[in-house]
Amino acid sequence: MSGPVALKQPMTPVASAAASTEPVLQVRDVQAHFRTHHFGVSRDVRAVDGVTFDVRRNEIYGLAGESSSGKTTLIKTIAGAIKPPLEVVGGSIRFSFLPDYPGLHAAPPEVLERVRWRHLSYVMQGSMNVLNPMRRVIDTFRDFAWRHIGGSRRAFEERVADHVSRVRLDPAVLRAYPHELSGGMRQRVTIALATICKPEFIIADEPTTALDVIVQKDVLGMIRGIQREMGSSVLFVTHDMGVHAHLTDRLGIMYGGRLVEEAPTPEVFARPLHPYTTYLIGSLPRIGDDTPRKSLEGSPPNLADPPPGCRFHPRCPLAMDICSRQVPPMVETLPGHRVACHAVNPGAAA
Amino acid sequence: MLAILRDLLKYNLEFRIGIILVGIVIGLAGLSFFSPYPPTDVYVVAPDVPPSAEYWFGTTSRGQDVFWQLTVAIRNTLLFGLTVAVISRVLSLVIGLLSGYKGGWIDRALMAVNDTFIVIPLFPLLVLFYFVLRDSMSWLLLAVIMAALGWAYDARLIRSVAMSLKTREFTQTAVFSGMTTREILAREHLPYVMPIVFSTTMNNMNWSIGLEVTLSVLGFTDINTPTIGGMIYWANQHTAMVAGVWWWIAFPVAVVIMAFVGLFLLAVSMNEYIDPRSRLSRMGGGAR
Amino acid sequence: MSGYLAYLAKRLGQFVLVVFIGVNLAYVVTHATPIDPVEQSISAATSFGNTAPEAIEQMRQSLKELYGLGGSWSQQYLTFWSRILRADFGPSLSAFPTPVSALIGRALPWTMGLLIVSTVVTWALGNLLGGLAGYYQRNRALKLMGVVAMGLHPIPYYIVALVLLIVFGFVWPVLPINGGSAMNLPQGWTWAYASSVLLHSILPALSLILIGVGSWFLGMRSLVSNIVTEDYVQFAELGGVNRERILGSYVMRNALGPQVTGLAMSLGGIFNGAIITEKVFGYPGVGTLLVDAVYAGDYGLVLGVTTISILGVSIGVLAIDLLYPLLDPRVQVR
Amino acid sequence: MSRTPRAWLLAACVFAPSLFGLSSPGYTQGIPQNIPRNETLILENPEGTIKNAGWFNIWAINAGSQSNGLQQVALDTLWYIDPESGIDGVWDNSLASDKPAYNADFTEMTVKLRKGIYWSDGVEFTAADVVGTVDTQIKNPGMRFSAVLANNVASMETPDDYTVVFKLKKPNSRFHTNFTVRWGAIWILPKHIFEKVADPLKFDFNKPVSLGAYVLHSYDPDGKWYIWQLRDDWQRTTLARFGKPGPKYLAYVDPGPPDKRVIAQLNHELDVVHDIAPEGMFTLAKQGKSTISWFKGFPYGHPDPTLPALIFNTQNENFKNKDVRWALALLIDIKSVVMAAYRGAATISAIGVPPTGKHVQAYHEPMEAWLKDFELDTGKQKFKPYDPGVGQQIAAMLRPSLGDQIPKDPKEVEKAFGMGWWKKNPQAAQELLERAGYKKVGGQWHTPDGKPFTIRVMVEGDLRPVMTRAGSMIAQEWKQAGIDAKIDVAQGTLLTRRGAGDFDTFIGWSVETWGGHQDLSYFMDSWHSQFVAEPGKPQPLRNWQRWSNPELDKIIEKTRTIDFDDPKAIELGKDYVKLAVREMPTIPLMAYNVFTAMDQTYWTGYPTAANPYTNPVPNWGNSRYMFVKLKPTGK
Repeated sequence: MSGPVALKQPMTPVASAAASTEPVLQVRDVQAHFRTHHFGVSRDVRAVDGVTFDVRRNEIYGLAGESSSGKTTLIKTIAGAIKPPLEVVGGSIRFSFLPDYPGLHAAPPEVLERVRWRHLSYVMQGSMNVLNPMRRVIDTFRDFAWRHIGGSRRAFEERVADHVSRVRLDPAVLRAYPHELSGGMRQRVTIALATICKPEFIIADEPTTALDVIVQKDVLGMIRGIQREMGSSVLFVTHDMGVHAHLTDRLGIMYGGRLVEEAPTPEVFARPLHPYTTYLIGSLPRIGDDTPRKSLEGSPPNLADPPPGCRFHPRCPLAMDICSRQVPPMVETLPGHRVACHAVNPGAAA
Repeated sequence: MLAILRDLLKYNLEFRIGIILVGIVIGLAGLSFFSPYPPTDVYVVAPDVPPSAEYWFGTTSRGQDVFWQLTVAIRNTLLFGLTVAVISRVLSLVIGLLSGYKGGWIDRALMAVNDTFIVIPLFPLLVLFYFVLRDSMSWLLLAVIMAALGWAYDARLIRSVAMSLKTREFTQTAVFSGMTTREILAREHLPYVMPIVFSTTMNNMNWSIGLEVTLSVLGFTDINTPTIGGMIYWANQHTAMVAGVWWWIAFPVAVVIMAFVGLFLLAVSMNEYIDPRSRLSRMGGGAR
Repeated sequence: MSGYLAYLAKRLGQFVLVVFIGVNLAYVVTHATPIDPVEQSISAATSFGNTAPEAIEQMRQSLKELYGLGGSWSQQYLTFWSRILRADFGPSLSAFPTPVSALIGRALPWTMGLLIVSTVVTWALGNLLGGLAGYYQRNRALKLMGVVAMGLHPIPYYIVALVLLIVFGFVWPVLPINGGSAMNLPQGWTWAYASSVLLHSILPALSLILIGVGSWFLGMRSLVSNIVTEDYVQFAELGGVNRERILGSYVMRNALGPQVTGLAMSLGGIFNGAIITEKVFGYPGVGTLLVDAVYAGDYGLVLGVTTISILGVSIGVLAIDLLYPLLDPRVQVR
Repeated sequence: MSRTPRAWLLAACVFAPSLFGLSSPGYTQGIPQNIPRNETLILENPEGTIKNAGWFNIWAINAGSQSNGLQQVALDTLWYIDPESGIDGVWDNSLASDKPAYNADFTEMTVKLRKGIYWSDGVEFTAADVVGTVDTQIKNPGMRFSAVLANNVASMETPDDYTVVFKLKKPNSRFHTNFTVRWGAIWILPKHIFEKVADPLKFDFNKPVSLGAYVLHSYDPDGKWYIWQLRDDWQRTTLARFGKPGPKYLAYVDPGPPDKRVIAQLNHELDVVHDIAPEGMFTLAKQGKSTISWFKGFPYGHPDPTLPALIFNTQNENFKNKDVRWALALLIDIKSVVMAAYRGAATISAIGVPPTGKHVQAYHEPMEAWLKDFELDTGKQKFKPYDPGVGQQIAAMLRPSLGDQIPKDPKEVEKAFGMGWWKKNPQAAQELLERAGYKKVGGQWHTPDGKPFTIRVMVEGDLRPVMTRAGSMIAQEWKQAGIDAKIDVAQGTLLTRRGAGDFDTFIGWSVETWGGHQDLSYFMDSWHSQFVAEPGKPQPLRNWQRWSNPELDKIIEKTRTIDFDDPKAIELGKDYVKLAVREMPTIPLMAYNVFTAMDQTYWTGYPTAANPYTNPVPNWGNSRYMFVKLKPTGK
């Protein structure tokens, strides 16, 4: 089973059909819950609760939010890593290269096997552990990519060696075991791995969080470079607003399982509209600014029993009466700048 | 602690079954104190009576009431297992921690002894102990001997944990703050290995009770003291199986299986509780 | 490589030490037996005959001489070691003058055949099923198997063997419950003999497998259910790596290490297991020999069996320790 | 579920039953293959699995098996005494053509040998073989009968090929008994084989050359079975005098523990069971339509001429005093012991002679009147401890549950269950103990020096379940009387501890007799005080109680000077009985009933109480007479 899988039809769905403006990924009102049933006690954790956004061709879309904001779950849902107790309850996730299915979770295994890594790849959080410690690096490349690239084993290995040197790695690392590599090297390996098939879409989940600052900068630069070179789209997730500022083209802010604001990244930083975004940006350290950072009162919402209305209202300095009653809709307040807040969009509530 | 118990009861089927089984068995053992007959006496009731309203589990060919005999037997057997477990836990803790923390020649010497205990065949050893000690081979002494033979595997396990603890920062801090080895082991490392100790206790009890049953059945223990193995021994002496006195074997076997399965389920569920990863997936906890 | 050599030397030294301590311990313990082989032989030889009492003392003397029980402790001890180093355990005292090695040589193939095969089968089966059950957590058949394994695993071996004996020997008598092969079949590589041996080994093997498979199953399942949450497995799944490859090269491969160590350890139980198995199923082998020897105070034979057992187990453990670095690339030789 | 686990499960499901397919219902225990079942008699060898299976040199001490058929059918010796009535009288001249002839002072014994007897390799048996048997053993002190022969034989003469004259070193009126089979004896070895052997101690005698009617056919190198085949020239053996043996093949097997033996006989795969627990016997009697035993009904078992007793270590301070010994006897309720040990299926005896064979007639019946009148004086009262009706009481106790199986005729009851025993009398026991200086404090007895009175009753354990059960009952009776009594399961250490005197009391026997012959010297001679060892030294055979008594010595010395068949021996025997009753060195309990069960599916004609031509217990050398009487059923 380890050989390349012959692809019977030339990547049909993708083709060149789509116009360059058409988004690669369209997420529509997706809802993903953790559902557990334990002897009569059922729990429904609404980790992702109605999120809508697009990722366009050739852009890096950032997703930010504190931990437990649902961003990891959202990525899992998009990536089709749906395992119990996680369930997709509603909405659709449509990829340009997979127009026939409302998300990877709905696609049959054969389709998944064909699509994964060819069109869609990942750079995972905690990259220290993403490589199988029992396999040499080259074997991991073979497991992931050979079926898409095909050709003789030697040709494949040559191509991998070639590709690896593009991320400034000595091809000798291919013969090494993961534990013999440093953290930075491993992260570069995973980036090389994610890009070897030149996929249209790459999901990057906190790829730099565990790295020290210098390596981090290096890696970020590399991601940017490769993305430019290949013209792929990247969905980049991190809680680190600094990284977003440096890297992403557009930025979505999540809170309590929902998207609360979305805009081109410079716009977000320049003109944050949602009070939560304001807080996030305000909490970034700035040289020469020694005013004390305001911290939010209260704790992130319990998603098993979320507050009604706007989920941010218990902690919101601008909270109004309506906030606790009605969910604020996402409204394009400024061109390309959407926000869900009653304070920003009074009267938008339908 | 209570909260943990409550959580386990709430979310863990295995734990609940385990608690029920062990509860029944302990209940039985507790009843032994109300036995209307002296446990070691024979011919106190009519022999070979099948289970009936009067004798729930029937009577043996030796004229003993199987039910009451069983209550005493399971009590002794459980007590035995617990004693072995406790003593051998202490041994394996001390040796494992010391060996793992100290390293060097202490480690090598201790592990050589440890490995010797692993490779040496236990059975002839126990039989010879029995021959030498004879009458003075009470269950307590047997328990001590078994404990002395039963610590080696777990000492190795604890040692490996202790070795990793040694490299942790807090150990260095403790060393720099001038704590003695004993203090470091007792205050800093012990809490980390306690979960292992706890889960191996159950397995060790299973092991020791199993060995005790085996030895008794072969007649190498004090058969004056009623135990589960002793009951089966006497049943074999009376060829109960072919004589059709099935209840003499069936009930002790059933109870001992209940005890074992119960203990094992408790061990497994606590183990899972201790291991956060499997607990998380079980309880379906928060978004990650 | 020189690191490995140093490791090898250290490990070999430890092996020698363990064997030395073990054999000495066995020597001391067996010589502490209160059973006097001479007395045992005399009793057995005369208990039914009409032997005049005065003759007994003479018998006692000549037997002592014959069995080589004269001489000081230190002399006997040195003789013992010089023999061991020549792989000679001397004569059996309860089957004098037959050499201990001849008795063991006859019994060992049965024990090894039954126990090694069933231990390895148990290990392979338990790990395979346990691995599958840990990976395909929602499979009903495998879940059921887990429940069965959980129920069976903690039951003492004797009880399982007894139940099997009752079920297949008495209640539904379809399998032989006594001996290693049918009577009066010439031993040899004939179908009749081989099938008879196989048939007679089913119940003993089944009992060993039933009791053993559970712990491997459960161990492997819990290992695997932890490993499937590891990043590299999730990553491979997201990467669309094929399921069999993930199960084999990612999940099982990573769980193998501890289980292989466990296998080495469980070899230690082989000789203990043999005694009960042979007792219950009347199966020939070293266990019966050992119990007989203990009864007869035949310390030559007890020591022979014990030493073989210690050596066998230590070699097994050593081999696995030495091979371990090849198994797990992360293990750095100490 | 993906295809992989499903495939594995499927494979497992297919594979597992196919293993069962290998088995064919019908032989759960297994019978010998390749020989016709209806020409084969399958017997239990109680030695179990023989670890040194290929050793047939029975003259080396304890090196191989004895009762694997070797002593029963392959070897022969001068005379046999039957424990029962015998096929042609109790005494059988086997290799000898006549009884032994002693000179007047018992220093010379002349033996006439039978002519026309051949070894299985065609060599004739002659006086040279007898001389060779003695010579070889004397020359090799490590051999089994070396010591006894060296102590007795000065020289031998062979006036012709069929006469041997033994010149003895000292007078011995019982020298011939060494060559007289009661279970075993000194077997004649083939001189023509052994003279070529450099070291007879290291010679395995494989394959054995037979003097008996059967030769070795095949054996299991792992020691589970031996098969013997009838010699083509069986007519040239001593057994031929009684006709042609029925079975062409004899298989001596290790059938496993009692449960398996019962099952094997129910499946007709084991014709003769050596011994099982009483409950197993009852099961066989109930379920095995074709099973018979010594007694047609209860108590089934064959009483061996062996007397299980509670044996005191009379060198132990507590048991030096006969009052204590008597007190302990009076604390035993023999009925409970019989029920616990044998479920009632025992033949009790109050006196130190087994209640079997010729002995009942010679000792038990004549002694009855004396026993009834026997008085015991506790210092406070005089009473008659003997209760003559105990045997009948046991029968009456069993009658409600066993009905017709219990004989009605009091004579028959006496034969099956024995006559009387001591009546339990705690009051008298208390008086005796108090007279001996023991005190009861808070319900517990204390010894004269103020320590708790503890008694350990040593038993052998699962090797002799019946004895273990008797021991635990006795311990319980004593415990209930306020003595700290417990059983002590010695397992394999029993023989050593018995010899070393390392016990308080034990259940075993120091009395064994011929059974078919009234002479008691078989065991009594070894009770002479000259053989009693110092405390801590090993005690030679039989007087395990280490009891010495000048009166007994006189009886023994007188017995030594009279002929084996002299009727005066019976009178001396009665003197011994009276002495033993007064002194109570052991508490005699009952005959050793062996539950030998015989299956009539393939063979009939087994010896039983109704036709007691020999002992059916298959490990006895004497059991060879059974084979000539067995007839195939034609199945």
